[in-house]
Amino acid sequence: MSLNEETKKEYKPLIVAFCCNWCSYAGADLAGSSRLTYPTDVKIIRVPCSCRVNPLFVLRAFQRGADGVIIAGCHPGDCHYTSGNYFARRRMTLLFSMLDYLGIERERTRVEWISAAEGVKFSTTMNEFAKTIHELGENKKLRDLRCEE
Amino acid sequence: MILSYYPGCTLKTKAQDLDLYARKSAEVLGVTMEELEEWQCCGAVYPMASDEIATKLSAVRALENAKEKGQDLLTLCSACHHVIKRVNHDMQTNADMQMKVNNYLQLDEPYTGETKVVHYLEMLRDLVGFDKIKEKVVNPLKGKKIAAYYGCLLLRPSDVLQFDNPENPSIMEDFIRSIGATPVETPYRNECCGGYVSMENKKLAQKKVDLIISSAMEKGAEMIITACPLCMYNLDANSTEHKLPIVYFTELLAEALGVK
Amino acid sequence: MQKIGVFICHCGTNIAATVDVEAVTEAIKNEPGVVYAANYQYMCSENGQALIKNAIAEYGLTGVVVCSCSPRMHEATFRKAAQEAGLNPYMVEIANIREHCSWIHKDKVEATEKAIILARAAIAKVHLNAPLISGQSDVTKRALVIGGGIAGIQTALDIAEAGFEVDIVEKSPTIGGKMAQLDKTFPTLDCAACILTPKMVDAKSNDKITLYTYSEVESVKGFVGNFEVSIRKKARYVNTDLCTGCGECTTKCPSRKAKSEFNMGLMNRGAIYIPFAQAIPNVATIDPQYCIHMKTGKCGLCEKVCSAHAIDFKQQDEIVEQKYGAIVMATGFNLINLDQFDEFGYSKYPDVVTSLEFERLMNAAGPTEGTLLRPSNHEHPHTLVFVQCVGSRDTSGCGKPYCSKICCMYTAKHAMLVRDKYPDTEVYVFYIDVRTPGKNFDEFYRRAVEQYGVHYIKGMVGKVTDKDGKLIVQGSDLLENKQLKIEADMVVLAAAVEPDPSARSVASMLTASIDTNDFMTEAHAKLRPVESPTAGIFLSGMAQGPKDIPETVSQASACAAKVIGLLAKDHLVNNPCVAQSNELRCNGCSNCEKVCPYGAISYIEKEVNDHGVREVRRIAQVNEAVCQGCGACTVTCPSGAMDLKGFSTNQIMAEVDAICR
Amino acid sequence: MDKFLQEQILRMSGVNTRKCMKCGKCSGTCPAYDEMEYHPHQFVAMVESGDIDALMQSNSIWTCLSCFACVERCPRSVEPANLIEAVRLAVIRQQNANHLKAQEIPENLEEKLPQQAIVSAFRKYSK
Amino acid sequence: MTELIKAKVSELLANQTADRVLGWKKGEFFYDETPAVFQAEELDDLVYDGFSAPNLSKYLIKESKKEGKVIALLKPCDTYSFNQLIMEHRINRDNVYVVGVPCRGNLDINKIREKGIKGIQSIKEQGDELIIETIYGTKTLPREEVILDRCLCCKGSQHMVADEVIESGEPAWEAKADRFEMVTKLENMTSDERFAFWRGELSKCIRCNACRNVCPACSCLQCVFDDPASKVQAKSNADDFEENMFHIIRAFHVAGRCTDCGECSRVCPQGIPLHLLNRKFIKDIDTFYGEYQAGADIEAKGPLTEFNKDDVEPSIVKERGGK
Repeated sequence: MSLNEETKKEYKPLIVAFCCNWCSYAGADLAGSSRLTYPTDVKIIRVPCSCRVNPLFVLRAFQRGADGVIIAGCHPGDCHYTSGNYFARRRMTLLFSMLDYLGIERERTRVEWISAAEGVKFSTTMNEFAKTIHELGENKKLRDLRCEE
Repeated sequence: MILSYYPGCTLKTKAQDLDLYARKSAEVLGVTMEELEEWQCCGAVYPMASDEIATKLSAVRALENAKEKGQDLLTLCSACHHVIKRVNHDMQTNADMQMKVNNYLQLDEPYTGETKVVHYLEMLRDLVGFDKIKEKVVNPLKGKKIAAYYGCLLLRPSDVLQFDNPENPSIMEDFIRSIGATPVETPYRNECCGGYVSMENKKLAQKKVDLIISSAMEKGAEMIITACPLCMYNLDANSTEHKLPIVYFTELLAEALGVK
Repeated sequence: MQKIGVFICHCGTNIAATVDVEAVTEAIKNEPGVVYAANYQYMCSENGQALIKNAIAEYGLTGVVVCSCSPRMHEATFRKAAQEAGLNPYMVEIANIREHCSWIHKDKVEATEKAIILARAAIAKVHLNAPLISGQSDVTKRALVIGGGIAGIQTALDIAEAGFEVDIVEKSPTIGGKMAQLDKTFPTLDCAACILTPKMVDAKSNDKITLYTYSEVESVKGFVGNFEVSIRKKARYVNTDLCTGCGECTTKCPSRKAKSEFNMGLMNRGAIYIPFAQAIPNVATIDPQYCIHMKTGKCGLCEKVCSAHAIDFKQQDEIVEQKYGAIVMATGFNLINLDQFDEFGYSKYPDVVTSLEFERLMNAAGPTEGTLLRPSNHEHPHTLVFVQCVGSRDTSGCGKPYCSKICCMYTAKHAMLVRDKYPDTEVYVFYIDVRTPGKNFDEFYRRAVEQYGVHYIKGMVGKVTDKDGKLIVQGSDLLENKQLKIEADMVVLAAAVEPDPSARSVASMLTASIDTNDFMTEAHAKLRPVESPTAGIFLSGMAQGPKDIPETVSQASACAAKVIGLLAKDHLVNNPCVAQSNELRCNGCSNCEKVCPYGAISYIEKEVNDHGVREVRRIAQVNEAVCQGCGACTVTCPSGAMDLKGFSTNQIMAEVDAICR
Repeated sequence: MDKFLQEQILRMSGVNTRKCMKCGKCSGTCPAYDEMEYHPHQFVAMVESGDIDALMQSNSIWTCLSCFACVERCPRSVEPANLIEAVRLAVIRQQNANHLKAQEIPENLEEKLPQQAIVSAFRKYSK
Repeated sequence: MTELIKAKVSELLANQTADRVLGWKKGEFFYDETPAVFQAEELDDLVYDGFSAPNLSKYLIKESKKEGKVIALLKPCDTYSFNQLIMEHRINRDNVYVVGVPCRGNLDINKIREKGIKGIQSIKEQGDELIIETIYGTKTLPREEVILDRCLCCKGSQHMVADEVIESGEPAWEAKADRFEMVTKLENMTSDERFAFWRGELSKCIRCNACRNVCPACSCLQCVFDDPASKVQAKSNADDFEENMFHIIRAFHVAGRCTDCGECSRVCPQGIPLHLLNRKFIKDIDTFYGEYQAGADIEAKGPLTEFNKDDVEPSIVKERGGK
C-alpha cells in the first residue's frame, strides 16, 4: 500500500468557518496570497459580520455533519460596523457554554478575532483548530443521523 | 500591621545595623516584623537562565511560608528583594517554571506567586505613609544634605520590580524629606557601583565608586544612604579620591524616630 | 428553479495548477439548476466576461456562479458584466477557489474536491438569491473638516475651490496647528509662518469656508451623504464679533501663570490671550482656569481696558447643528510624553528639550526672539547633542513601534540651522539610521554633514547626567566601537509623534476604524489611502500616519479630491444588502433597535393583514439608506422577522448544507 | 560556528537576538563599557552570528556588572544582560571551568566584605 | 384570600377602574386551575389559592389589545414577566390595572400524591397546614413539604409592578434553596455524564409545545419552528438532534429575557427539567456580565442587546476548566 492510499483512508474532519467580510475573510485572502497553508478540511462561509452568525447556523452545521465550527471576526474594537463583534462575542460565549453544558465537546466550537492583516494568524488558527478537531475525531453527539451516508 | 520578614544572611552578620534599626523603627511605626521561622540564603543573585530551577527554590520556600501565614513578605536587603521579587514574578507568569518548582517542592497546594513581596522602603511609602513618619519623627535631621544611592537591584528591570521610576526614582528622596533632612539628587544614584566585581576587579569597582561619590560631593551631599549591604561596603571601601559617610537608611530612620 | 451558469477561472496557473478545473466543471454540470458550465483561462478578462454575457443571453441564465479569486477582488467586475447582459447584478455569487483553495493547498486531488464543494455552496446560495435593487439617497453638499492644521486648511481650501461649502472645526483658539509653531521647513528652509499664514488668511476670507475655532465635535449621526453633526463652540468669554484683536487686554492681564501652548510651555501667557500674532481668528480668548475674575469675581481688568466692549464673562458654550455630506479627519499629532524616557533627563534638566520646543527656541516669534539660549541660564550654547528615535521604533512598551518619519529630516534641519547661525557651535547627532526618502531629502542631509560639519554618530545615547553645569551625554559610537561622553550645553530629543488624543473619541463617533496606534485606518493601504473604510469619512494628514509637510499637503489635496467627487454627486447608490423586516412576523419587541449601531431601525404602528386578521401592530422598519447590512438585528430577533438581503438566513443555511453535504 | 551552543544560549537566556535593531543604546548605557573588549551590542551580534567561542574566551563576560541598565533601556526588549549571563553559564558549566574557585576566596577576603559579596560571586562565577 | 380578592375586584369593577378581570378558575380538577377572564357577574368562579400557579402575564398580550381596561391579578413572580413584556412593547400598559396578589408558594399535586395520599377530593389551606379531604377521610400535611419546586427558589414577595397590592397579613414566603444548585451539579459532571443526563431528559420530549405555549418570553406571533420558511420548521422531533435543537434554540431565544418563572418545567407533561437550560443561561449571564434579573428593572437594556468592551472571550468556556 502506498503512502498516498494510506492517508486517503485517514479521518478527514469537516470544519465550517464563518468569516466576517471585512477582517477575517480578508485575513483568509491574505493567508491565500501569502501561500500559508492549512488543511482543506476548512470551508469558509462569508458573512458580513460575526454578528450575522445565528446559533441556528452553528447547530445546522453540526447537524449536517460538521466536526467543528469556528467563527472569525474583526478584533473587538475594530468591527467594521463598530459593535457587531461585541454582540457576537456575548452570543457565542453563551451558546458555547450551553453546548458544553449539554455535553458536547467544548473544543468543537471556537471564536477567533483575525484582522485583515493577520494572514499568519488565520492560517495558524485554522491549522490548530483542524488539529484539535482531528484529535477529537468525529462529531457523534450533535448530528442528524439521517444525514449519514 | 503584621508582615512576614525575610532578613537574609548578610543582615545577620556584616549588616546587622541595617536589620537592627529597621526592627526598632518598625516598632515605633506600628509594624510587626515576624521573621520567618526557617529561611535560607536567597543566593544573592537572581538566576536569569531559564533552566536554573534549584537556585530559585530557597526564594520560593520563603514565599510559600509567607503565603501559609497569609502575610505579605517584607524584605530589606536589596539583593534579597531583587531575587525574591523576580522569582515570585516567574512563579506568577512562567508556567514551565511553576510546574518544575512545584514538582520539586511537593507542596500540599502548588505555589503560584500568591505572596506579595514588599521592600521596607515600599512599606514606608505604601503601608505606613511618609506623612505618618513625619508625624512620628522626634529628632528631625534638619539641614542634613543627604544623597540617596539606589543602585541597580531595587529598580531594574522595572517591569518586574515595579519599585519606582527606574530612571528618575523618588522614594528615597521622599524618605529623606520625611525624616526632616534635605535630599540631594545625584545623577549617578541609579548607576551600578560595581559591587559584583568588587572582589575580583577592584579597579573597575573603584572607578565606578569614585564617579558616584565625586558627583554626590559636587552636588553638596554630606552623606549617602543605601539599602544594600554590598553597595554600602563597596562605596565605603573602594572610594579612592574622596570619602563620604555611607549609612543604611534604616539607621537614619531610627535616629529620627529617636530609637537609635 | 433558477437557471444557473457556472464559470470556472484558471487564473492562468494560479488556480489551474492546483485545482483540476475540468474536473470541477464536470462535477458541477449535474448540480440541480446548473444549465451551463465552462472554464476559461482568465474570467476577469474581456473575453472571460464576454463568455458570461453570451451565456446569460444564450441560456437565459437567471443566476451566475464564478469560481475564481476572492470576491473582494472581482465580485464587482462580474456583477457589472452580468448587469450589462441584463441580469440583476446580485444574482452573481463568487466561489473563492484561489485565495481559499488553490493558493493554500498542495494536493491537487484534495484541492479539486474542496473547489467543487465551494462551488456547490455558491450554487446553493444563488438558488435563493433574489434580484436586489439599490436605493438612492441624497447628498448634502457640505463638508466638515475636523482639525485646522495645515492638513485641514489645505483640504478645506481645495474643497471650497470646487465650489462646495466647508466647515473647519478646530479645538484650539486658532487654526494653524503644529506648522504654525515651526521655524523653518525642510528641505528648502523657507520660514513656516511665511508659507502657512497666507493659507490661514485664505481660509478665513474664503466665503465658502466657515471656521469653528475653539470648538469640538460633540456628536455625529447619520451616514455618507447625510451626516448630522453637532459642534460645541466653547465659550471664549469674548464676543468675537466685537473683538478687534488689538491685544490690549492680553498685555494688561495680571494673571501670568498659564503656560503658553504655542510656545510649548517655554513662556507664560495671560489668562486672556491670543495664541500668536498671526492667529486666525485674531481674537482673544479667556482661559477660565487662570482668569482671576472667573475664579474670584475680582479683577476684570480686561473688561475695563477693552474699548470694543468685547469681554463677556457670562458667555455660554453654544451648540451648532449642521448637516454634511462628507467628513474629513485631520486631527493631527503631538509629540509623545517623555515620562518613560527619564534616562535622557528631560524632566530633570531644562536644557534637555524636545524638537518642537527647539523650534520655538529658534523662532523669531519664540520666547527668546530667535536667539538660541540655554533655557537654564540664558547663555549661548556651544555644544548641542541631538538624539534621534526617542520613543520611535520602540517595541518595549515605553514608546511607539513605528518610525515617526519626520525626525531625521528636521534634525538635519535643526543641526544645519544652528551651525549656520552660530558657527562657533559643535553639533552632534546620534542616529540609528538616517532615513531620507523624498525629493532633495538625502541631498539636504548630506549638506548638513558635508557643508555644515555636523557630526553624525551612529549609535544611541544611553544616559544624560550633569556635572558642573554641563550635561554629560553618554552614548555609543558603533562605527568607532567607542563609548562617548560628550559635555554638552543642550540636548534635543527627537520624540516620537503620536496621533492627537482626540482621534480615538472622534473616530468612534464617526464609527471609523483606528489602528492599535490610534492612527486612522485606510479603506485600502495602497489603493484607497485617503478614505476610511466607513463611507463618507476621509483622512488627511498625520491622523492617518506619520508624514511631513509636503506629504501632508499632497494627501490633503487628494483627500479634497475624494470629497469633491462625493459632493459632486446628486444621489448615492446604497448597498442593497440591507436588513428587512417581515411585518407579519415582527413582534414589535425593540430588541433589533437596541443592537443597531446606525439607528436604522424605527418602529411604526401599522395595520397589517395577517391571514385575514386585520390589526394595528407595532412593527420594525428599516431605513435602507442608513442600514449598512451588518446583520446584528437578524440574530437578536427571536421570531426570525428580521432578515438580511443578500445574506439571508436561508442562503447561509443553504451554504452550510452544501458544504456539509 | 557552533549551532548547538548558539541554540543553547538562546534557550537559556530566552533572548531573541533577531529583535535587535542595532541602535547601540545598550552600549551607550553600559557602565562597564570601557573595561570591555566586546561591548553589549556586540554580545548580541556575536551570539546572533554564532561567534560564541570568542565571547566565551573574552574577559568581557566577567566585566558585566549585571546592573540591568541595558535591559531597562533597550527599545526592542532584547535583554543583553540575560544573554551575557547565559554565555557565562556556558563557560562555568564546563568541567573545571569555574571562574572563581573556593581556594581563591581567602586571599580576597577583607574584614568588611559582606556575605552577600561572597555568595553572589560564587553564584555568578562558579557551578 | 379568594374573598379578599373578590371584594377588591368587585369594588374596582364597580367604580369603573376596569371592566373585567384576568384571574384563575378551576379546571377539570380543582388543582388544575386555568387562566380566565371574568365579567362582574361571573366573579363567583374566580379562585385564588395554592394551585393558582399559571403566570397570567402572557395572556395580557392579547387581552390588553382589546377595548377597555382589564384587571390583572399578578403574583410577585408574575410581575417580572409582566415587566419584561412591557419592555418589549407587548402589553398595552394603559389597558391593564395590575392588582398584586400575595403568594405563599404554589402547591405541587404530585408531591402530595407522592406522600401516599390517594383519592383527593379537595384541599383546604389553613395556616401552614393543608387539610386534605379524600375518599378515605381527612388527612393533614405541612404545606412546606409539598411546595412546587420552582417556589423553593422564590424571587421574593415584592411585586415589581402593581397599581395596587392586596396584603394578606400572612408571613411572606421565602426561598429555601439555591436556584443554581442543580446547574452547578451538572457543570461539575464530566462532559459525557452531562451528555447522558440531557439525552435521558430530552429524549422524553414529545414536542407537544406546552413549554413554548406557556412561556411568557416565548410569545412570538409566529414561532420559527412553525414557520415553513425558516428551514427549521418541524411538528415533531425526527431524531436526537431535533430534540436538542428545539430546546437549545428555545432557551437561546429567551436568554436574557427569561425571568425564571419556571412555567416550562411546571407544564411539561414529560417532567423534563427545562428550567435548567434557562438557568444555565441566567447563571452564565450573571457570572460573565454581572447579575441580571429580567423584568426587575424596566430601564435595563438586556444582557444580549448590550455589551462591554472588556467582556469575556468565548474561550472562557474552555479556560474555566471543569470536566
